Amino acid sequence: MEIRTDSTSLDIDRHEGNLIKELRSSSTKPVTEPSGWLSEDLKRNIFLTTVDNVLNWGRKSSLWTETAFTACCTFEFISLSSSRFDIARFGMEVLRSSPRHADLIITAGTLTWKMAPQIKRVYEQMAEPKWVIAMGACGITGGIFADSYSVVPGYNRILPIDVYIPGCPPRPEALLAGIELLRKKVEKRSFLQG
Amino acid sequence: MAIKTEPILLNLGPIHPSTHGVFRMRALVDGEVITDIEPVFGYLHRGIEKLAEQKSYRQFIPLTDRLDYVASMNNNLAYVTAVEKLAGIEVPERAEYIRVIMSEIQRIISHLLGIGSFFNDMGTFFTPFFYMFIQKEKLTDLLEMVSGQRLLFNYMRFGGVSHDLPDEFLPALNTFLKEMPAEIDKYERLLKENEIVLARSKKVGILSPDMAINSSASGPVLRASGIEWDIRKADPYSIYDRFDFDIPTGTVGDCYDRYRVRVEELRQSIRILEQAVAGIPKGKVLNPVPLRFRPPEGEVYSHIESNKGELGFHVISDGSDKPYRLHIRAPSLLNLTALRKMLTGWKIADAIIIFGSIDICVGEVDR
Amino acid sequence: MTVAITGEEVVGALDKELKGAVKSVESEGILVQAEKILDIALCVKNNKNLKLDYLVSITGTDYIDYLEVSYLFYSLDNNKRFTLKVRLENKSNPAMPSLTGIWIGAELQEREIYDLLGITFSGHPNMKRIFLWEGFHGHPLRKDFSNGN
Amino acid sequence: MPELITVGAAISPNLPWSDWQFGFWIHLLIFGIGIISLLLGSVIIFIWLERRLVGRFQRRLGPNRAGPLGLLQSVADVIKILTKEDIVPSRADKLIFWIAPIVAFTPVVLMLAVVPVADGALLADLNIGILFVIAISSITALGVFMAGWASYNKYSILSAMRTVAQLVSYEMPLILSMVGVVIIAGSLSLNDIVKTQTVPFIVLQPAGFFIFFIASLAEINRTPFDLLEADSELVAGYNIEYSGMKFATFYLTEYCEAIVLSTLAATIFLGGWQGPWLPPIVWLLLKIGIVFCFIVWIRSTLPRLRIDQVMGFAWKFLLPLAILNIFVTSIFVALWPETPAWLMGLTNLAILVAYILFWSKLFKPGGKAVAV
Amino acid sequence: MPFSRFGEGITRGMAITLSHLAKKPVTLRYPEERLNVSRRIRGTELGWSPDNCSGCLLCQDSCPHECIQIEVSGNRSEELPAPCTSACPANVDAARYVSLLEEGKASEAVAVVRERIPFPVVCAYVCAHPCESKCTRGDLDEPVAIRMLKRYAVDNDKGLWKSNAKNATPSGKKVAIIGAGPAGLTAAYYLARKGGHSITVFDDLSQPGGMVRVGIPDYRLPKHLLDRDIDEIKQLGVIFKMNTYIESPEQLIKDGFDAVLISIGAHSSSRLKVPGDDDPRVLGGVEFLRPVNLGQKVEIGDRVVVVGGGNTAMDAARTAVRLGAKDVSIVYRRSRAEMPAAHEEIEDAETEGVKMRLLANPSKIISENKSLKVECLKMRLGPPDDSGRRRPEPIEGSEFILEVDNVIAAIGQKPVIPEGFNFEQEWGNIKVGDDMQTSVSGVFSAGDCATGAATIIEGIAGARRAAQSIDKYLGGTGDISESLVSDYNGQITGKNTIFYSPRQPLPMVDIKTRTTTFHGAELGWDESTAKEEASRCLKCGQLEVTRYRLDGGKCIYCGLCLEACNFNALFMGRGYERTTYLLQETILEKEELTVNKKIQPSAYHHPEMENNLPAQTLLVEGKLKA
Repeated sequence: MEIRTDSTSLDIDRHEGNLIKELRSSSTKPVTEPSGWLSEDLKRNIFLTTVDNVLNWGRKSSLWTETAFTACCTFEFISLSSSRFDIARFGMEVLRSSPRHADLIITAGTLTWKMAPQIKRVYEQMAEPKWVIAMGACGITGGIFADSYSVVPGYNRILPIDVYIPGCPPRPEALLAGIELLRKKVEKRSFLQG
Repeated sequence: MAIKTEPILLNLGPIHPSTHGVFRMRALVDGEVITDIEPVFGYLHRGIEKLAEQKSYRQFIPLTDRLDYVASMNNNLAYVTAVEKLAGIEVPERAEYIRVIMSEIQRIISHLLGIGSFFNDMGTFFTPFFYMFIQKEKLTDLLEMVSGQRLLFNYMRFGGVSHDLPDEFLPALNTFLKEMPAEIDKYERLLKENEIVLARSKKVGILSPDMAINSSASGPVLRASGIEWDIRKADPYSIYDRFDFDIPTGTVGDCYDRYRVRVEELRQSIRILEQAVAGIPKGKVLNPVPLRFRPPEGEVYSHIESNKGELGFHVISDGSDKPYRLHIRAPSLLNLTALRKMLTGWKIADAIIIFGSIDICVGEVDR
Repeated sequence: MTVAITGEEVVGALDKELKGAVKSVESEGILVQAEKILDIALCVKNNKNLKLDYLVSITGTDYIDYLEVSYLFYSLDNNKRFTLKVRLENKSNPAMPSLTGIWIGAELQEREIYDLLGITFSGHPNMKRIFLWEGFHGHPLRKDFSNGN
Repeated sequence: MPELITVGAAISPNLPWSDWQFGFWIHLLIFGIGIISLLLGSVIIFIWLERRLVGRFQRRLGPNRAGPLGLLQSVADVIKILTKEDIVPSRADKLIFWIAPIVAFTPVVLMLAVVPVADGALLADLNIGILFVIAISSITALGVFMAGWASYNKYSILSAMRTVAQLVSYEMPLILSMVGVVIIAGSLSLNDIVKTQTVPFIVLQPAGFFIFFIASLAEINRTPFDLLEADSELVAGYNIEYSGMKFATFYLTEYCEAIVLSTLAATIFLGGWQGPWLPPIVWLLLKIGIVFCFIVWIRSTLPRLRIDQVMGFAWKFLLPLAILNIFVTSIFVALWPETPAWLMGLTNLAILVAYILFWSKLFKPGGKAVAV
Repeated sequence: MPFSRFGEGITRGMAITLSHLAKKPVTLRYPEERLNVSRRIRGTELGWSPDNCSGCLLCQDSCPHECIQIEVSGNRSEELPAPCTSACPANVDAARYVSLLEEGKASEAVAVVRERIPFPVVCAYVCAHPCESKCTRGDLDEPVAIRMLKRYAVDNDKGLWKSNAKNATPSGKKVAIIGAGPAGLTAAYYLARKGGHSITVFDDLSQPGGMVRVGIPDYRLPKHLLDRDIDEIKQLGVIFKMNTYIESPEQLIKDGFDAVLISIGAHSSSRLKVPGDDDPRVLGGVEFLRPVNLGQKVEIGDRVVVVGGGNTAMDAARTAVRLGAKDVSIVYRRSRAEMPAAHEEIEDAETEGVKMRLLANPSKIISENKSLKVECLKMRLGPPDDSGRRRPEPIEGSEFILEVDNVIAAIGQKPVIPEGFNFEQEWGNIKVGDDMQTSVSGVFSAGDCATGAATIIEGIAGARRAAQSIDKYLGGTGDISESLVSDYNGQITGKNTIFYSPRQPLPMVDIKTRTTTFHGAELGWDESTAKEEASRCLKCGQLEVTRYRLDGGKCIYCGLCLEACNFNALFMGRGYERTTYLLQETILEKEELTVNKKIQPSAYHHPEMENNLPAQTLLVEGKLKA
């Protein structure tokens, strides 16, 4: 529906309400994690060409995060990019707010059903090699709000998650450990996977 | 002859670098000027008040941390004093002092973040924010030493606090209190007289005194409009009547005054902390209460001066171990009542600054 | 100390025909009929020695056989507190006049009560859901709300 | 073929290949490749320098994990951005969407054609050097506007509007401040300007340098005028919809503009390649680095101005100052050509300070709320 | 105008940012320089120790959003002593008999109680129940009413214990016991049954029972029930010599007794020590209760004041009410929280019309012919003294006068030791070594006269120890334990969830009969309420935890479960870098929780760890102190 300026705010709300209802009814099972590469390593350890290594090194050391922060974990991410736990050392302090430039979503906060379509849209707009870190209990299973009527029980209902970081909120070093884990995953990504 | 312009419906949407979380403003924009703006809430509505009705009184304490996640100690204090007032539990002397210390430390942290993000919206590329953040990290160390967590503490219990202060807490707090005034003077030199800051925030987004009262604003937003109303003085809870401090108020009620009031409140909190650290007695810190204790049937409204304003808990108990109804008076939500009147007519750049100066926390707005 | 004004003082201050609207008097507040709330609120706000000009918070509660809305006021000048309660018997579509005319602060709180409890406030400038999305069935804070998660 | 040679001779007489048969082509080749590689190399270095410097200003370390001291950080950024998926919005105006980055990037590189790296060593020793620079620099505004308009996104259209307003209104003070320099140097060619700078013009023309530097800040959208992609307001300005290769070019344009304008400032006001012991090219790079660090220093301290305040500042404050500056320098050059340098500089400085104090009393930054 | 001092503010700001270039960055070089987190950090490493865990499910109940799922089942391989059992001075296995009562097996329950104490009926009615203060259920809502359950068991006992009770072979030794109180009779019971010695009990009162007979009024413990316990002891062939006053134990040794046990209790109440307390109308607590309990007629005025806050004061006040006193009030110098009497005794006294004048203390008694004027001072609670109770300080000038007819001083009892007992004494009690032997060999002592005025159960426990050492002294094995009920094979059914349910109400007789007659005030329970109350028991230490699932992804590490567990079974580690690729790895089953013993411990809610963990890295001193 084309949202024109003269359409009253009520039917914009109603239109968004339908989007939310569709998403809620369609996302009942968790999306499986893209963890195929874990087993692949054991089966036939794919040979990473030097081109792969250079590309992966480039992607690994300049992960730009999308400012899609929702709630309390935001402040642990901010203290991560502040002077004490400086994440700029890993080249990650560039916070791009447009999904086109970012290639990592950190789910900092509780996801409600009203917010779910926005997050899903941002994820789909992001340019391809993209990753998702589920940060905090709300990101993994909905945490303390899991059985509330308006909270998505875990981001994996709408996004494929690469790394889980338990904690509420996880300490900045736990986030750094999560990012280290993600960088290991990016290193093992072969060009064939696209 | 006015040029015919066509308004754009612009979404300062839930995902936006300077909406302090997931807050959305649908602005009808005519060029740069905002003709009409409609705030949209609910992107972080977790239904905390409904969850409260399924949890016992003690199990609800960790949920209060997540209301205004920058003022976790003050949320605990508000909820715990409400239930203590309802059930008539008295708190040992040392626990009262510890509560005041924690509440004031939390106020300093929240104001530092509030001022820092106000200047972030104005465009200083995170520099003053990170200077204030270094100070905040020192305070976070202290709070982590006491409660074991950095942001959401779950520290206070009915009848006192869950753990006593470790012995190296007070010396560390004293060194912090000695060096903090110099830091605040540094921020003042960096920002107070800065011409661009004056140009951007003087006489911008003015909230007149009677409009502030009528739209039930509270906290720094109300005091910036010149009304001297602070719960710690008007209705002293815990042991605030033993400390002497004064209430900074602004004159015009614009963004600059709100910023000035927050900086002055930093200094007042330091004054309170000094007096509290000097006067803290020895003794036990908790009168233990059973896990599923039953307050008597009845209703209580108890409020404290949280960082964003008057945070009130209206607890209705039917004598069982779960609250029958628990309403949270969120200062951030009520400070936004006058948002539409404050923003219409200004440009988008000003809208961001005015919204930043109100300093809301979305966790408390949407509950 | 914020001292509570007792119900009797306020009833005394109300003029005659409003006295009929007062259903019961409690220590800290009075229970009034839903229809008369506008003029009682106006009288309470403009009365010289009451001067309750600051609306603090509105709480809606579902007491199974009726819905109760309680308004809490402060008078900033003489540091007084007062509660005004209203009970709505019919739970199918409860309605009562909105106070946004007198206090703008009531706007968002009444929208919240409409959203979570289902009480419509007539005369409200923007009566729609504040937290939940438009097509959400039911009102969560009702005691009979089934958690459709 | 002979006219080729004569044309070649006109390039720069004292270069070894100026009299070869294909000297002209070799000259073009060497300098073309030289400029491109120098520019891209310095962009990589300066991106890294800026992130380290901003980090140091905020008492934290900048990038230091990608390569020794983080030097390969910008290389990693480039590799990552180039191999990103390149998304073109469905409703975008495909052609303009595709051309916009090119139109935005090429003028920036062209401007370096007239910048002398050593005595006489420049791609094209045009005697109308400054005119060429000014003409080319206004094309980037067009490129940015095309990007903003083509990506069919409300935010980018808004930021495109702001671009046109800001860049155009800051062209005027930029040009007029250079006019002062041209009056003293007597020639438009950058090489001659550098040669006449026995005393760097910043000393002779402090007001000119002040206006030039502030106007160039606005040209390259750096704080306090970075309204174009004010990340706290318009999310990411005109390059919201761009990703992958196209976004890399815009990211490159932003930094190339900064470097080019600091080279201009260096050549025109700080005496280009002149310097006592070090070879001329090193002096030039050093001066560029100093000006760039000054820009980064400003970026990490000052907040942003509102769009109408930016406009008011350009038209009501910089423009009259520039005109006054031209008027005073022309009096000096016309009536007392042999006045000592320090006297001329001192009067210029006095005018600048007096002007600032007098004018800031009357200056009103921007309008109040518009009655709606 | 904002631009009036153009440039001055901006330049000062630029100078500050420049000054920061010189300062050393505060960045932590992760992972080399790891932060030393606070000792109390609630890290994301969780540990659970199966041997400490008692299966009481408090952690599962206190978790705000059910991250812990526990499944418990049947008998535990080796029993963990339940807190209520270890809290009882005589170690009565309360946990076992409550779970027996859940299935309504009253006589087996009494057998379990009889294994440890010979006075099940006395303890069922008047024990000070220290076990209930340690009951884990008390942490949840209200403790299990263990004493009332014991009373239900005793009321419906079929005497099963007698069938498998075995008497020892007579040893031919003779033991004399001075004082037929609970302590003396317990020692007599065990020495007779397990030691096989012939016992002679001397007492100067007319009937056996000691303080239980003369100190405790009928409405609390009807006398015929006391005789039921004492008859069991008489059947063992114990010779009772009443109304005989023993001058010196040495004389008994000479008369041929091989050992003597002194258990004469503490029968004289201490005096008020205020001017005018020698008036005949001022009575000691025990002196007032003894004639009433022995059935003699006691005259008492209408207005009575009882000084003191212990159980004796409550008994004196409620007895005064039953004797017809109109206005009875209790004066106690501390506040209600510090009163040593059991809180249900205080509530019963109040419901029977006794007025409480707390924070007051008599300072002078003026005796006039028709009434007594007691002058009292108001008190204020000062800082706590070494015993933890807050010392009361009188407030000058706050005197008030009470017009009364009688004053009863129930402020403590002291033993009356005759001159003939010439051995060491300590603060007025008989000094005994840890084998309960006095300074004279062969003469032992137990009960109130050795420990000072204490509860009945402590007297019985002391007597058990004395019986063991006497049996050893006389050459026996000293083992007096017995198992009267077949090894319990019933399957204890564990519940996987606990629900909030308050204590069953204690049925009381109507108020009129309580204030006029001496009939029993408390009524017993019927079978269904007893079962209901017994089902509230969490069976700590009797259950085997078969599954302990903790969802690490859902847990918010708030620490409430650690605070709820008082068996030290749950702990959080200081490690916080727990990140995984797969969701299942965040869920911790029983194995993962116990196997990684290498978790660095955190001191959260483990105060004993506070000092032996590294101090926290503090940025406060401006540098990252290692």
